Amino acid sequence: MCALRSEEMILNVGPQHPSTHGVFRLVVTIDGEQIVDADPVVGYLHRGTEKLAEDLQYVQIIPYTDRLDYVASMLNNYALCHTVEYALDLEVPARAEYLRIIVMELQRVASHLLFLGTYLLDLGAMSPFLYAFQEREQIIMLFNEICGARLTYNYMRVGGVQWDAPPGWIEKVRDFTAQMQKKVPMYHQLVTGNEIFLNRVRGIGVISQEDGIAYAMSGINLRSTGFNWDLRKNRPYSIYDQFEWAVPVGKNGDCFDRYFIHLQEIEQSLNIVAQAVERVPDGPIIGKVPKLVRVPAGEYYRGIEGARGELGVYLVSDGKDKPYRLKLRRPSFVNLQILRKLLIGQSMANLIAILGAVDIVLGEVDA
Amino acid sequence: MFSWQATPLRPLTLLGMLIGVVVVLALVLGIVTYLIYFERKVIGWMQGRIGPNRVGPLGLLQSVADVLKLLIKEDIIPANADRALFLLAPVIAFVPSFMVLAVIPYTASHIFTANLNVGLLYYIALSSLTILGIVMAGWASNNKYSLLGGMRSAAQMISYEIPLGLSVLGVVMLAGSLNLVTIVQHQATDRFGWYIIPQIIGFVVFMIAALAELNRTPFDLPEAESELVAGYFTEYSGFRFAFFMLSEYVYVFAISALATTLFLGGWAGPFLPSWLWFAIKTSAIIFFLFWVRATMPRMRGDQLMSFAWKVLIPVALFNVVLTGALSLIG
Amino acid sequence: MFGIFKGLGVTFGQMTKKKVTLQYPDVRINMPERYRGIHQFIPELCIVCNQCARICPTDCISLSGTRNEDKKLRIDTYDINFEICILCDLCVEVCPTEAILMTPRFELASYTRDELYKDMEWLYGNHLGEFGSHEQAMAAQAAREAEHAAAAAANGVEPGGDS
Amino acid sequence: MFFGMPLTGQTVSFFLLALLIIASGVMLMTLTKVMHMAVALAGVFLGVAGIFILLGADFVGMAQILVYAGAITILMVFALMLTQKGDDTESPEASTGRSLLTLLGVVVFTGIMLLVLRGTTWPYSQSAVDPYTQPTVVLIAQSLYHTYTIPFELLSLILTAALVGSVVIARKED
Repeated sequence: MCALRSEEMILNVGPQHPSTHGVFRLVVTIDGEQIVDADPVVGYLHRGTEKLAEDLQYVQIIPYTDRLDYVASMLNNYALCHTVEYALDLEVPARAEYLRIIVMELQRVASHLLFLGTYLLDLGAMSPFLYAFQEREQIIMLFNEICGARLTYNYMRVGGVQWDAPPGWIEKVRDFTAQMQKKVPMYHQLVTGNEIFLNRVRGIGVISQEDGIAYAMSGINLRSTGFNWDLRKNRPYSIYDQFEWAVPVGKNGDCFDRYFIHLQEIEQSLNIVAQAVERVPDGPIIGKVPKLVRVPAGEYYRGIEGARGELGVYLVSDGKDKPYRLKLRRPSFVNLQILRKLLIGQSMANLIAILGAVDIVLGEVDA
Repeated sequence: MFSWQATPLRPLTLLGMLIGVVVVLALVLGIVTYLIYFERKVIGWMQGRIGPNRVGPLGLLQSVADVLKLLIKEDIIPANADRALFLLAPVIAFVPSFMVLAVIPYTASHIFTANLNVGLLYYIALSSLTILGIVMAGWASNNKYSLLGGMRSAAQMISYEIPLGLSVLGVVMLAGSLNLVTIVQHQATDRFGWYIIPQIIGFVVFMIAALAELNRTPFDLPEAESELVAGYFTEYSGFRFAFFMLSEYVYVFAISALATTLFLGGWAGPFLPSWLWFAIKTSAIIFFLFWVRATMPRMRGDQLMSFAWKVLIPVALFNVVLTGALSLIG
Repeated sequence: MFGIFKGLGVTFGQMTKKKVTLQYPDVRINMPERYRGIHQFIPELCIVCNQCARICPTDCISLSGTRNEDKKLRIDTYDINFEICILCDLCVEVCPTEAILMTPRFELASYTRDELYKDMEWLYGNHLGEFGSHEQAMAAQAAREAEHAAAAAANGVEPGGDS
Repeated sequence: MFFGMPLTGQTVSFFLLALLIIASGVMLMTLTKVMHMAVALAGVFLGVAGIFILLGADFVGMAQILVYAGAITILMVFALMLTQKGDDTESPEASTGRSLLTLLGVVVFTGIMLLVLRGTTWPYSQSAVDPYTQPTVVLIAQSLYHTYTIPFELLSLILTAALVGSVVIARKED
């Protein structure tokens, strides 16, 4: 095809496009079906969370964090609460920690299931999407029971959690975990072995380890390159060090590795949940927290392993009940930066495969 | 035999022809309506859903309602579209899809079937005309996604016409005729029985190429929703969109009917009436098409092309050679 | 090649499985007790302390009250603007008298924005439901809770959420 | 009766097809957008295929549809889509001299054609006209694979060589 140079065409993928999962715009210049240039345009979902936070008490910021990565709200909740707890040097009761671990890992499973479904949908397979949503629905109903919301949980509080598990909830989680662990092989049968799928994702969108680090990537995108970096292991927070689990790591950094690590992480997260539900202690669910939280003046940063990478909260306080400045390190936004490099030279069909595998959530990109 | 060429054209004969056409058209519309319903039900069941169930008993009138909705919708023609071609394209796409039905022998007594000596060639030739309609639609819409979809479909359908044509060659060699009626009759007397047995390679190639010709998953690149929004019919609405849908589903029916005729013995079968046998076999193939759609992701354009040229065509050629050797020995 | 057939097997096996579709307007999700839906407001309990309005992250609650002859504050107006309410539950959390609560009702769609502006009367009506007065509603709720508790004791599982 | 001919399906079809061919041909010459011309060309091809079928050469007719109306037109359209976009109309320059010359050319051409057609004695045998005695496919196959086997194979060899050659030329720039 090199001999045939046809005219270049500028194509606006998004902001309204079935595969941008939200309002993300990608201005691609294509030559035939080949991408010559790609220019991501973000900000269509910008709500000014960071600025709004400067005018809100800490407890009021929590519902706003729900809306960052809206498919993994529990993890966002935790990132903020954890930073404030770290700033206050606060002790969190054991039961609260266990409940947090359970909901966070279930949330990770739900988030990865959503990735799985939508990614396959982008690649043209309809059924995995609906299967994944059936499982995700069960997790959401569990969350609905514990905190009364299906998507924007507002569950965690500084020093603990808002609600204790309702009677029988822990057992339900145990049942679900066992059932879900049996379900994972179904996805391998349906998707992982499918030759058409493999041809679509193998060797596509390869991120080298150097690039991954240079672009400050994190989460599955970085781990797919073979770099073993999981904040739950490398900078332990909460009580992750008390469980036995492994960090799945890829080899080639291609889309297939990213897909495969998602599935493996689902297994690992279920593993953690299965261990956690067996030893949830009794006790209070919230520590001794002053009614109005005032963070001592200073700068604080804590990063946790979000569903999409390092979810960091950088907090500057001047001692008042509201943050002076709140900076959120949103992993989707950071991971997105490599997109242009990955896309140039690829075809339109690969654009979807690559964009899907980088796994961005627009609420988090635009914040 | 009735020869339309030699018989003087009387008003009555003309009327008879017209009535026949209208009857077949109505029949086809009914089949397409329930084909869509069947597809939605089957895919629903495979995905833990129940499919359409609101309009009419068991949702049986859902497709009727959908078609009615499309018919009464406003006919939107984009301001910068190429008006003439935009209007013409759905017609070019639909007419051949309806015309190919003329040669398919539905029953033992072929009322609606043209006993054409080149029936198989007629099918393949006419179905290639639809591509022109699709490409025209993609170009005339003046939409970049449509253009890409049109180009993809042109490349894809032309590529897959070759393995499709080659895959049926084995059947033609065994039957010694391009006439579909003769092919069905030959299968009744052939020593291997239905041609799916001696022509299993040809059947597999035929099914794959047929899926590609139909633009259905895993070969639905021209209308890839997640990439090209809706491909060549992005800009179409109302009854022009309905025309594309109609032609797509008529082809689903037609290609399944052709596969039945070529490989599954057509209307032949014990006990049951011949039309029922034909319906059962065709439905089985249609079900397979839907099943594949519920399972597979989409292929990528370049893989699609290399698959057609590097795998399917050699395999189909090998099948031709094999069949030739077989019939020499036999 | 086998991967494709395995996948076909999976989808075929699903055909006989139980369907999960919920016929929504006819069959409704049984929302759990804690579900955070549209508010209900009980004027009898309100002491006009303003805490809910102050904690609200989106400032969607506005209220006003007057002092009675017996020096007690009495609520006059209480409005929630559901255009901006994010149903975060913080107002319920801070309310000292449980005058503002959340119901399992979640259908908020409307044809005009005005309809999303719910006043005290509407929110009280949301609390009363089919009952004539606050006492009756509370009695019915107590009965319902007792029933739930009995059911929970009977099968050891909290009823409500279906998964 | 229609101009001295019996009004059969054949006659009606012939006139309809002739109309299609002439109309498409005229459109092909007069339309200004290349894409429209391509569609008109497809019309011409289809009409010619129809004439072939009327003449009893159903195989050739189908091959005409398959190869010309199906494949070649689409390849042309494809090439046009890849290379052109936007407005590609050329405004025809209307000059009286040119129109007159055209008219003269048409008249002369028609005259010559009429003369030739009238002057030729067409071979006419009753048996060959009835197309249904033996399928044309069989006739073609017999002449290709029996009578003219060696020329046919030589031709295919040349075509293969041409195909390989074109691939080599096209790939040179890699």
